[in-house]
Amino acid sequence: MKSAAFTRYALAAALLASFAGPVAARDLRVNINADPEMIDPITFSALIAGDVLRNVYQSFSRVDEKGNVLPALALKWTAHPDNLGWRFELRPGVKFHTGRAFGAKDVKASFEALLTPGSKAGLQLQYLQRIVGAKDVQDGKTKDLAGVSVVSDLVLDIRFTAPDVLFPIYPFMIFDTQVVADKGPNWFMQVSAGTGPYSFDSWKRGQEVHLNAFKDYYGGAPKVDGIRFVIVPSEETSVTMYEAGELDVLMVASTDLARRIMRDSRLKADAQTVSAAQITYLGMNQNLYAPFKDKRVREAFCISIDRDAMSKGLFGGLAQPLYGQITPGIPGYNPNVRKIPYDPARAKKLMAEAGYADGKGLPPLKIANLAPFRNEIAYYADQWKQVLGVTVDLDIQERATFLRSLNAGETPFFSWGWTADYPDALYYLSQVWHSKSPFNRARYSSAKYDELIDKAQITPDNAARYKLYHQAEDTLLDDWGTCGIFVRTNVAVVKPNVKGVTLAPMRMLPYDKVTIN
Amino acid sequence: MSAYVVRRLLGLLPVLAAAIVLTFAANQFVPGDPVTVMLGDQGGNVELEQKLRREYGLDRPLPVQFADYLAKLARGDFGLSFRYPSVPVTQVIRDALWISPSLAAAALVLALPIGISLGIVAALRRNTLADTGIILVLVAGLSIPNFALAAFFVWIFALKLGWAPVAGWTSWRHAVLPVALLAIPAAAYLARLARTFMLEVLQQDYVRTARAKGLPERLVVWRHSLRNVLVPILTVCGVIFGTLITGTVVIETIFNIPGLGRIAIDSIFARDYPVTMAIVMLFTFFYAIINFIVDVLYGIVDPRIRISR
Amino acid sequence: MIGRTAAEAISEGSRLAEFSRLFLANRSAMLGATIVLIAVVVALLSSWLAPTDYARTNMLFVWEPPGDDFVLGTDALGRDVFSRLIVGARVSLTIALSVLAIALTVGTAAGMAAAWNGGWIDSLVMRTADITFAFPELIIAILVAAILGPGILTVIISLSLVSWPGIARIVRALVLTLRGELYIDAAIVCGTPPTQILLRHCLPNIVPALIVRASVGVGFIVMAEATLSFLGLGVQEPLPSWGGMIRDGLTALRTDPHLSLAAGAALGTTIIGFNLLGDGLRDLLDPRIRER
Amino acid sequence: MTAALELSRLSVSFPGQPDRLRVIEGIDLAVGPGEVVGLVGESGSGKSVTALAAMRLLPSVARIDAGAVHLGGRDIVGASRQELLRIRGAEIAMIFQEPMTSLNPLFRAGFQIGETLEVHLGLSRAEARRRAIELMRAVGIPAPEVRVDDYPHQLSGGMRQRVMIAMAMACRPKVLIADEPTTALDVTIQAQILQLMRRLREESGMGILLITHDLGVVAGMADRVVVMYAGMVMEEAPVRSLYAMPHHPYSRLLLKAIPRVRERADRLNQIAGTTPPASRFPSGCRFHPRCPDAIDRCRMELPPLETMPDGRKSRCWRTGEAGLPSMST
Amino acid sequence: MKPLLEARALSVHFPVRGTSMSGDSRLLRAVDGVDIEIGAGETLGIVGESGCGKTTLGRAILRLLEPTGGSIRFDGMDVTRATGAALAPLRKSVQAVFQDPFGSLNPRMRVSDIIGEPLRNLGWPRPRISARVAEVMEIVGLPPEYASRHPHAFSGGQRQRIGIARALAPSPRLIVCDEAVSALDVSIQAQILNLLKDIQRDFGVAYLFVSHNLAVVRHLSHRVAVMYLGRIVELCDEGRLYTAPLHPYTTALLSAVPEPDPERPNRPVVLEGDLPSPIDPPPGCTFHTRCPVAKPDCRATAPALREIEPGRFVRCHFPGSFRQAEVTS
Repeated sequence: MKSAAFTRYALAAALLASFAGPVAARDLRVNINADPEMIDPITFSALIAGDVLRNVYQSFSRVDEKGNVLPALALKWTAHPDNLGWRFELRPGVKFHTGRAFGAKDVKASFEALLTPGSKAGLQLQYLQRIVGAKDVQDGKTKDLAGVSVVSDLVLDIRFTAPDVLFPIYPFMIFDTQVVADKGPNWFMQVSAGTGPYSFDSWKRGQEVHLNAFKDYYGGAPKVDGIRFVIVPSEETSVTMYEAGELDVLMVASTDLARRIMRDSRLKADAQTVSAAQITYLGMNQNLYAPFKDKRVREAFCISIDRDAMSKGLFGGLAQPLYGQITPGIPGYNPNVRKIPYDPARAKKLMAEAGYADGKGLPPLKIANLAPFRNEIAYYADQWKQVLGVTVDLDIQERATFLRSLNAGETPFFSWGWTADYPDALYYLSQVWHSKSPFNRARYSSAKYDELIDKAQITPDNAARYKLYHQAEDTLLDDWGTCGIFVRTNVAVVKPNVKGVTLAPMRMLPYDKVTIN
Repeated sequence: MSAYVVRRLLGLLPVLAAAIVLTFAANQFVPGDPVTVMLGDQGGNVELEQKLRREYGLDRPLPVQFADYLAKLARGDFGLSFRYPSVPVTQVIRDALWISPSLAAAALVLALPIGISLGIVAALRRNTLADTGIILVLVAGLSIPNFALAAFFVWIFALKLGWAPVAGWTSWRHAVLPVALLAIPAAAYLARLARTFMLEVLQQDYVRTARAKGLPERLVVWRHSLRNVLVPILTVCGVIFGTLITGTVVIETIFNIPGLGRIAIDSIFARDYPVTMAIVMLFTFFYAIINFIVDVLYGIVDPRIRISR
Repeated sequence: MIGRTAAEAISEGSRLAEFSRLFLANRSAMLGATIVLIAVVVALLSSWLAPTDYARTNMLFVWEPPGDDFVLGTDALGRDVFSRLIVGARVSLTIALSVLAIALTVGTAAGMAAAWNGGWIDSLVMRTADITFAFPELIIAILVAAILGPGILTVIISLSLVSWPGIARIVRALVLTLRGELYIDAAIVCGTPPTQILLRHCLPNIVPALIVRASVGVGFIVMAEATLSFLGLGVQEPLPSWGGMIRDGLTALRTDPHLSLAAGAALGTTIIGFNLLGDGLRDLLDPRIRER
Repeated sequence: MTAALELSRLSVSFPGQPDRLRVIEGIDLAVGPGEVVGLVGESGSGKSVTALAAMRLLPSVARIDAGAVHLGGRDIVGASRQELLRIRGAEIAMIFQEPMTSLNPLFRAGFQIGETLEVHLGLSRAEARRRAIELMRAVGIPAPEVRVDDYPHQLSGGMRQRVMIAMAMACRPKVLIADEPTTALDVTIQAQILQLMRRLREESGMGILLITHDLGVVAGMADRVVVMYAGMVMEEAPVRSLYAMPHHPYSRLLLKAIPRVRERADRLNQIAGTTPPASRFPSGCRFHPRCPDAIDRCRMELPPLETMPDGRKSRCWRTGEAGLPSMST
Repeated sequence: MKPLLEARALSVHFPVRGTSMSGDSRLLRAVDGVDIEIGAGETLGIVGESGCGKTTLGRAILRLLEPTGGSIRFDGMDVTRATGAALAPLRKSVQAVFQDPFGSLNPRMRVSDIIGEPLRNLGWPRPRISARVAEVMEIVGLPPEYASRHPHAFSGGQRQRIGIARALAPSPRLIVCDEAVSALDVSIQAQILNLLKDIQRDFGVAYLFVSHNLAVVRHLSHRVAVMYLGRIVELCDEGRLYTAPLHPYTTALLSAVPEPDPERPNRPVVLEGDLPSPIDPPPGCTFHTRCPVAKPDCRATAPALREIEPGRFVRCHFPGSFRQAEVTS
């Protein structure tokens, strides 16, 4: 009788426990605002996939919260004397999630896999372009990437056709190529082949991506069981989930939500903020809208926006004015960049000089952007109305349409941002404003600017290179080819019992040191 | 009976055929090239773009694309998703398939008894304060946008009272608030219908007959009147189910439920048109099926249709 | 018998007077009519009623709480919420009435043509309606809105597209019923041409049903517009829409609840108003439940 | 001998503008056991309201303002709900004009008959069904074992009315109120139903209140006739004497206005004017605006329903006068 | 002399789409090979029970229905399939008065517009229409001030007068009256019947008078056709038909009409059973299932409509074998 009762009690307790969930070691629950498109380390491109994959795959180096470059898979790297190559000394004792030991040949194999003909790899492919023989592999002429030589198990030599001084900080994702051979093209859904602190476990579309802690991680096994990236497209829902204890970390995507969090004393106490590695600028295509050919018009539009008021007002302090095209904290930033004043009087004067007093004579103008940023452009438009007397309609576009037209250089006027993929100012300057860059969406073209950037690309010395950056930046700004407007502040909210979560300018650092009390 | 069922089933075909043609056509007019979406920020990569176009068959003439689409459809193959590169549509929606219809069905099952009893009570108390009160509540239930009500419910029931989880889809408890929210307007609508029908039925001669027979009010209302209210209500169940299925779009988004409704929105916004097409077709299919079931049930409930002379 | 007596009693006075009396006696219908009237007046006079420009941003007064300067506070851009709410009424009602006008015109024409001619026209109209019905309305509206891109015109087009088949069905059913009326037979017999019969005999007799349907339909359209705006497919910034305001305010629901509550209340009340009015009119105009 | 059903001074009103409308006023009427009383009148005369009032089945907006309804000697105007439930269907039953709409379309004919027995006699469902079959046989439904499971729409109009009658007869009521029982039927079917009712009356000895506008039906069925006009009883008389010599001008004119199938008159005698609605009942005698015999007194004073020496009753100031215009053809 | 209207072998068949789940479609022969003619100024009565096709016949002649077979000639002109302009003479000269006085007038039109509608269709100028409307209103006994009112303000009899005025407005030569007085009270019915007679006398208009009421038909008609299951079973002048019917159905029908005369003894019911469905008519003589004198022949072969005496047509193998005397005694 007694034992029966006890059994029943035990059963009930067990049931209760299973509903209550484990208390001690458990998963870290983080929100992501959409499904990652792909959890393939080769093809990934979007930020969300990056958030997940950074915990699974690693590169030679990594970045800390201050933007400092730290060794990761490589312990040390030295440039070849002719500046046309690098030698990497890799970290010993690193294991793949598959159990194999990591070595120099794996790096080479990963590069070769990225270069396979028909590869869908994106930026990573771009980063490999200067390696000797990359073109041949891409064209299918050979499978051997000539420019990469395995010196020993842990030493690697890479040769370039042109100097690439930033190569060691590129965020590659080195993986165990063995599994690609074994498991076929969809291998990444079945196994985890990285070296990071967490291994890929499962992806339930629309629900979550789950990572397991990697016990053999060279930096020490993580203190949590794993990470549960809960897919929550609705921001309101994500906050409520955080408040209800269904999330440990709340990644904040929109300005509105960030502001709301900073106004809520309980949430604010848990919040981490850091200035983002993301520029926001005005794109003024001089070919598509004739008045933009007039520098005075470009300047007038730029100085009509009150960057301080906007940072304080619209962003509630969760942004700072951006004057140049490099965000603070990114190597190469120029703290002395000339400030853009808010000068309505001058703006009016400039417009009048250009023949558009009070906006008269200007052809109709629309400023394009995506729906989440409608508040920003609504503010600009109202400023231009108030200051310049110019009516600028808002053109909120659907994402695909917007991107297509942006990439094709068909959008005359827009506001857009650019997020750094690696910590160097060159990322902004070369990708967004170099006339040859596919991402030069305003189709700005300046021979002088291009020349300075080209030169910077092959200048190994940081100080000298930064100087070139500043000259190029000044050239761009003096020409009013664009104007920076603001730098967002990244916000994340972390439960007080969770330690070791670090928000950095380039989003969340890997969760390898996380503990939950 | 079976001939009737077959005839009704055949009647579904043109609707489904139209669904196929319309979804295909609609997606041709959608701005924003899916390949551009897939490329994202890599817009400049011409080679990759061409490769994707080839892989997805977007480089072929439209009629060929359509023929190919039909051929694949016949094999239950909806093609590849655009948003999740190289992933078959069937895989994207497989797990989500039954979530929306289940939510809608649960909401309907919940709404039917509540709505009908409310409506009948209001009808029996016509023009009293109780009736006016019920009507006001019903109209409010129909008038408050679901997304606003959802925010309120989450705040009260999930945050303040902790009765249900905020969002997600791992246990039955996650269905509580969504189903309740879906059921509210449905119940309100049903109640209004039930009230109208009941008022009508109460004026019927056969109700007078039942009273003249000396039947107690209980039997007059719940036997003679209710059945006659249920028959017309049954016919609108199909329409209500359709609205509920549509309602899942918003509810699933708010409650983070990985059902077809949310995938539909996600895929419309992501220009994932193979997935959109598949979902619209599935919704149409569900709707058609439920209407078919309603028709058959109608035949069973109403003897005037059931018995062949 | 009794119904007849009542009908005769009703025929005593003028119909309009009787209708007004019954309407005034119907508490909920009066409440609905009052709400609708207020909404319409606010919409018509929005330019005068709004204290400030709905689009005027002010970075010095962002997310101000309700107070003396701003009755309902300000939004993320420092715009006056009260002004936006008032202009939102205009936007919502303009959209709703445009959609109604289009749906009623198209639906009535199609329904009448289908009912009177039968045959292939009937099949065409009704199968089209069937198909639109088979698709979930909102999904279609969302799809169309996504295709056309956000904006007032988009909302009007997409909602009209899903609204007309319902009207067409009702009109068809009503005209089919009317075809059985003896006065239609009488009109045919005395040589009245079909278009005249439809316009002079049928249309006036289906107008009450259409009014009922329309007043309930407005509620649906206002709600659908809000949902589209909620999903970001509705009215374009800086034009305010209640749905958009609710969405924008939801993020701050607990810190600044007035943002979405004001718009939510305006939206909910308006829809309630139209629904109550529709219900009341249905009670009075729909002969099926008119007696007793 | 007490009447099976007796209405005395019964008045019923409905809501109206600005005051309530007195639809029937001071109705006196008695049905003896085994007697058929015909209640005739044109539309709006209040005969159906009278019938419903006798059953206490008036819609909720209607009100019995005065008078009594005696059923088996007991006044049911003040009866409780429970009492009424016991009485209706058991002691007093009713059949209606439209046999199609009066039967619930969703229940089988036999069930609807048996239901009364279940409720009043506490019979089991099976027993009730057996009795229903018997009853259906008794009202002349062929193959009742099969028809018992038919739904109303499967039955013809005549069969439906037979089912209604079977239902009414189920508990052997003392009084049957038949409200236009054959109006919706074809003449040949009407003849069958009337014959059935005659037979049942003889077999069961129940009193029947036969409400109709058809003077022909009354002539062949009723023992006594009550003529109503504008909510009031105008005349009451045994059937033969009424048809032979109507006292009230209204009865007289009515009888002369009917086209006959057996002879062709060149012109029918018509009654001028129209039947007034309840809201416009005239002062004085309610028939005076249409009455060729009306004198000033008729316009001012309402004549009482006077009992003649021969036991007949008439509501007319000029009853008994000879040579009135209404008497000429 | 040519008849005004002549229908030959007129048939109206409806496909009956499965009311049931079986979904097979059959033919409802509502009117099946009917021959009638109406002379100028003459009234042809059509009587029969519900479902006999009398209303369908009237509607086919009005071309509200498309005849499936046979022909209709009006004034010598074939209008069986005429449409549009070819139908115009028919529309001008053939008008209709319908049963329901509450349904045949558009509630949203003024009386003047209702009566003027046929004239407007003829393209009359407005003043002429007003004059004619006033004229016909006077003829039917409506005060001119009623012209601006809506139908709801009128009683049933007045509405029917409006309907008659509308039919009369274009000075038609034939008016089809479909149960034109069936919904009216006896006192009003007499007024309308007299009015119809007066109109015929004064304007020489012919009537096709469709009714289930044998007495009313007799009162108004010169010749009468009796219909049963879509066919004419007997057709002759009113006098012979009503006094000495030859078809057993006519005899039975007449005997079933309740006479408002208690002195006449109750007649036993002659017709047992229900009307067969016109979808599935019995073989042979369609009446044999209910005929009291049916012989085996009747089951086997369908009798033709024969002219037994001049102007007297009967569809029976044994005409006159069932006499009224057998029923009444």
